[in-house]
Amino acid sequence: MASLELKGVRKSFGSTLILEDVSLTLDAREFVAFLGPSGSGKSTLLRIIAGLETADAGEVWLESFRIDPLPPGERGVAMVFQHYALYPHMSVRENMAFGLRNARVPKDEIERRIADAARVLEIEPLLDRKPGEMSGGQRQRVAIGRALVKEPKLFLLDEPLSNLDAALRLRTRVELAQLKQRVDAAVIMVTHDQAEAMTLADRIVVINDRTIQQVGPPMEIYNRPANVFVAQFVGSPAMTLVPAQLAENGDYATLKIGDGTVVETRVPRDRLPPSAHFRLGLRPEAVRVVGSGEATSKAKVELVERLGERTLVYARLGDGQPITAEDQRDSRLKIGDEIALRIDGAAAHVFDADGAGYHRTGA
Amino acid sequence: MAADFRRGRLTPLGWAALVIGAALMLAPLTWAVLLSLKDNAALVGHSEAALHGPYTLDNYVAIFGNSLTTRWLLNSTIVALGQTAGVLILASLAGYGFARLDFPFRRTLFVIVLIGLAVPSQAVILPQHELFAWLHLHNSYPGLILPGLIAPFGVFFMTTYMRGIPRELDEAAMLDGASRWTTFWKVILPLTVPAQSTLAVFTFLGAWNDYWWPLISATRSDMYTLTVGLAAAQMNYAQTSGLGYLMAQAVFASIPIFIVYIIFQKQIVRAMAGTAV
Amino acid sequence: MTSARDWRGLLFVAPFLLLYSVILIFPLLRGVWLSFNQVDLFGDGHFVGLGNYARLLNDPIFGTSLINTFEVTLMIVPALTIIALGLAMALNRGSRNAAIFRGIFFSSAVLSVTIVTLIWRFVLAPDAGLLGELWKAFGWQPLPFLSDENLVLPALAITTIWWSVGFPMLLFLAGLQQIPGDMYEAAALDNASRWTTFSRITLPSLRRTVVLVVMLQTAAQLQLFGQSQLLTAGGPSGASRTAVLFLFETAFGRWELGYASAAAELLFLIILAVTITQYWATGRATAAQGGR
Amino acid sequence: MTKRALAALLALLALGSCAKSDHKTHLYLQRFFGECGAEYGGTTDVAKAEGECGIITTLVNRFNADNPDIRIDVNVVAWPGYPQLTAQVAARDPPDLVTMHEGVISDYASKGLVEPVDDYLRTAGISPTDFTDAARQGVTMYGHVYGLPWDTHGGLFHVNTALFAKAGLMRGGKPVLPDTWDELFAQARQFEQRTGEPYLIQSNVGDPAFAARNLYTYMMAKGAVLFPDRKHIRLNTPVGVQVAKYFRRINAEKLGTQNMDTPAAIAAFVSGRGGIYPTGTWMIGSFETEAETPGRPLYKSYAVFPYPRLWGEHVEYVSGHSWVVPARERTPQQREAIARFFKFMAAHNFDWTRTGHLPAFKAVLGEPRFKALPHRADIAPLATIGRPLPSYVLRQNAIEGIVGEEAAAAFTGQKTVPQALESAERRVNILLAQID
Repeated sequence: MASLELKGVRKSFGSTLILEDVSLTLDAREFVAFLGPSGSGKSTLLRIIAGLETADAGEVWLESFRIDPLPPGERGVAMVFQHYALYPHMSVRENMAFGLRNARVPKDEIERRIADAARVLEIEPLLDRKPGEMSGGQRQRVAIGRALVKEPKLFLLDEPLSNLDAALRLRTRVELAQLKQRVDAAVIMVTHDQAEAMTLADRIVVINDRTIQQVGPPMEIYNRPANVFVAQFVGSPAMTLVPAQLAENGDYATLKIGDGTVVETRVPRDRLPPSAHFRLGLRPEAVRVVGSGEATSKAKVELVERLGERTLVYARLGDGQPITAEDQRDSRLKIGDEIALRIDGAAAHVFDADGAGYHRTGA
Repeated sequence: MAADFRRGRLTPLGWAALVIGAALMLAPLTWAVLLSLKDNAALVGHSEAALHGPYTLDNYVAIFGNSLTTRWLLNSTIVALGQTAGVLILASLAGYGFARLDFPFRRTLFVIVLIGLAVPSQAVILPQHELFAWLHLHNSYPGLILPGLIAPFGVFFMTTYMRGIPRELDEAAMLDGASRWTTFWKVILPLTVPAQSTLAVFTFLGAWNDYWWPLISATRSDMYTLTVGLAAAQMNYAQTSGLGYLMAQAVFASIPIFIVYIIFQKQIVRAMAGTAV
Repeated sequence: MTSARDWRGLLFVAPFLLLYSVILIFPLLRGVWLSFNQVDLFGDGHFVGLGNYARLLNDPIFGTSLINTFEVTLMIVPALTIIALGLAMALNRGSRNAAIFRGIFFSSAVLSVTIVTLIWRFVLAPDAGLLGELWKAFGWQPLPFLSDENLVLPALAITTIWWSVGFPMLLFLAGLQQIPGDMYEAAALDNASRWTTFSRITLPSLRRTVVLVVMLQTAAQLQLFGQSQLLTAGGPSGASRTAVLFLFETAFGRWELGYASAAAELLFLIILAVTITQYWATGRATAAQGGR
Repeated sequence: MTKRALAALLALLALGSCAKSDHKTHLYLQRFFGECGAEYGGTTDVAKAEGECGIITTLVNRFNADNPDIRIDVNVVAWPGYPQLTAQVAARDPPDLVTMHEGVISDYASKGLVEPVDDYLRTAGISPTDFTDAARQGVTMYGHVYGLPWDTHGGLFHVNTALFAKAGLMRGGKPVLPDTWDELFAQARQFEQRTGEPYLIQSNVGDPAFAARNLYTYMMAKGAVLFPDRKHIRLNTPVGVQVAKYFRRINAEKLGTQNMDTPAAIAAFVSGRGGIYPTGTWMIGSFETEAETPGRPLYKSYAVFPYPRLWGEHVEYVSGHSWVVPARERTPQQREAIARFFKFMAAHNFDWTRTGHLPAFKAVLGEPRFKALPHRADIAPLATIGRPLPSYVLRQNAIEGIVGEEAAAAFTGQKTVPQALESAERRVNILLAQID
């Protein structure tokens, strides 16, 4: 059974269009991340689902009920706000009980649910404290707890990790992953951090420029970006895009880039539109620093980024085209070095003039 | 109140000036207390007699013996409390409406309220008097309280304050299934306590010290507030029981508000800090 | 729908707006209408257009009362602002003594105008007053504060300053508390003198508070009434009759409701104009400084 | 917390609004004469009370005690109480009985704001022919009687005879008062030189009645018509200018006290710091008490006379207090109670004359106990030389305020004499022109 279904949702503020004809279906118990830069409309979409904004057109269905005419409290959704939005004058216990009391849940039931949630989230000692007396991480967990006790059909998380420091963020990421296992509900998380989305989500919905760019499991988004935007937004560092000419006929597209390097891709040639001008998409792992024997191209090092498990090399090809390559972890390169690169055509992506992406078959 | 010593120490000259200033502040009050402790006859033509004994509490005894002063005190208290409660309620409701809800003509209505900030009382007091006569509200507590409830400043103040409360809280409450009223009552209102206390202090002191409206509305001595009652007493001074008694009345009438002031001094100062935002 | 754009929002503002229209807007409009009529408190009047206003402009008593009002406002507001600022700066510290002094300087503000005038009558009166007794103790002739046309307005001003120094002082204290301490630390590191610190840091930071205090006090003092009515009854010979006292006498002593209403409207316009001018002038000055 | 406070507040409100739940007929009496509940609030012994405030307070107490079915609630207002009464009438909530100066009655009567009291008088068995002539004239207008007259009062010279003796101004145990303006100045200078104290004690501050009384009285003496018609006053005449100049001279030559308001002037006289205090009949009782108290500066040193004739005819501006009944709906019980109050007050007119005021009833003038009161023989002429202001001129109280303010300015030198009189005339005429 489908969990959430969006049908042709459209929203504008005044004359500014925010969302254009968004449709989406979530599976039961699915964890979906809305990923996009700020201003992309992803938060607005979340708020439409929550009922905090009204769509100008379109429908929102949750488990076979149309919920867009309902007020937020009756939709069966719970939300964890970016700044947690805990009621400062209420204790943790009262914060969690507030929504249940409004829903007229019996007292002992409220007690039970709070106790359960507190145990799961390990916030039992905090129950009688006020939000002002807690750390950011504790507040975060209380906010999750407040959503949890409502036993909603859908969890909405608005940038849940953005207010935490790096260490806490990793830990909370783990907790969110565990939460997903425990709850019998779908989860939507809004984030602008692609790593978060990749780690946690079953599927990622990449949103930009008023509309959904691509929907798919993390690796599919990574491996088969639907367009230039997705290709560059997902993955770190961003994919290098190099202008290229379609070189020769064959089953697979072979492209020639500015410094004369010819790259044989595994993208079926017949899928490409009839044009000679494309862009070649190369992730760093597709460009390796090699000995001169294996090299396909030459480049000059501009910056070396040592990440420990691998080394990223930012360089320029002969014609001045910037490119990002990967070297072994113990790379000894330094700025100004002349290096040999090997471009792995099998891992290359092709984008047409409109930005649409084409990928190797299979994999 | 943490970083207080940021401007260095006060020079001895500064302290001296402060002490003199404080003496100037206190001298009239002390003088009034001394006069109130003297026998009326001893003061006739010789008020300097107040500077030395013998002192007596007779004037205070007389106030309790037979006088409307206590009644006026009660009236002032009722009016001041009533106005304070009313302003808090009305201003909070309206502030929430203007800060958070969207309804037809909201901006226009808010501007109309802001215009009220500039209307001085005397521009409306004569027609108000006429109106209250028509409503048969003079010489009544509602008649004394109602005009004070028109506090555009209160509405403006609460609106500004509530706008400063994160909207996420309202949204969280909406998702928690709270009605507009529950959101207002259980979530937003408790967060405005600092603003409420500021507004309460202003309103209470304003109501307590209001003079013109009670002067023309409360025309029966059992409905006088302290301000009006004491005004009648001092303008009758030539024919009244005497200087000492008059001062005893004034001192007696000031004691409750001084007590309130001493108890709430910290809150008042803090409340003022809240206003200067 | 879930969006709040509906009539229910009106329910929250309705109680206030209802009272507001009945008790303020209606009387305001009614007052404007009355001011165009020659009408006494008990009779039906007749429309005279701008007649009342023309009469007011030619009424030397009203003119004098306006001049008195401006004079006393000019005596009070600058002095009050400077004294309050000085007190606030001296008392902006955490010591117990400072707290006691703050309490003393605010204490008079809780008194009602009748008590203030009652007390001050017996401070100022040459025959039974504290000042009179002091003067006599030094062998001087007591100054007739309440009966000399040149002393009576200063007497009202002194009484008013004594009465109302508390509120502005607290406002300034609140403003001072909001100046970040590091600004003073930076100034101290730069070896700034006390005066430089005051004129370059304290005063600019308090700009908004100063404007607020001056505007509030000006509007309040232009409406000065109780002190003048109770302490001097506007005398001697109208030398301390303020505009509001004129209005009161006209309405309730002479029954001239229409004429009094015209005076009220004129005063309303004057206060509005003064307030707006102050706001506009300070706003421009701030903009010129590139401030907030 | 909040709820409990609210509940308490509501309870208080309820308490306040249903305070009167006995079965008495309530009358609401509003008066000036001051508040002295502390001293006299509990007593009904009229004979022992002193001063206006004491006597009126005990009289009302006595009435309440004598009439258990009636309860008079008293509202004391600041003198003269007319702004307040106006506010009450405008609020359609006036009292049942009000003290009013006779000159003011016509303001309210002309608008039907006070009732004719003919019926009450008839019920009380009082005939207008019982009133003295001055009193009857003061309360009769438009063919009706509009109030129960209560006294006739006017200005008197209260004299400190001890100082007069020191100044050599006593002849045959009586103080010598001047016959002409020149004598006035000569005696004043002599007084000042010999005693070191001022001749006149004056309340020129906050007391417009003082200056107005002086101006009116000595203009009337020269036959000046103050009000030629109901729309005009005439002050800026040679006579008016001359009177004002004389008073200006008193101040310029420092023959009188300066900068005193009424309380200060009273205190000065009581303390023996001046020869003559020209003020009203109402102070006789209080000063007599001082004169009878050993050890006081005024002990056995007090005498009182009408304003002396200084030129022209010996006349004096007088007024009177009366009780009026503002128009409003009343129950028959209340009407009856008002009649009983009138009867009571008429019967006790003598007690009121102990304040120094002259009685409003002819019969009292002839009573031995009245004649036995101190100084009454000396002030009796006031009854014949007294001249009220014409009742066809409205707003006499506001007019007195304006005239007094301007006259005081002329007397003290704040304005030149013609300036002040011209200004007073213009202001009064504008005021009168506004009345329909």
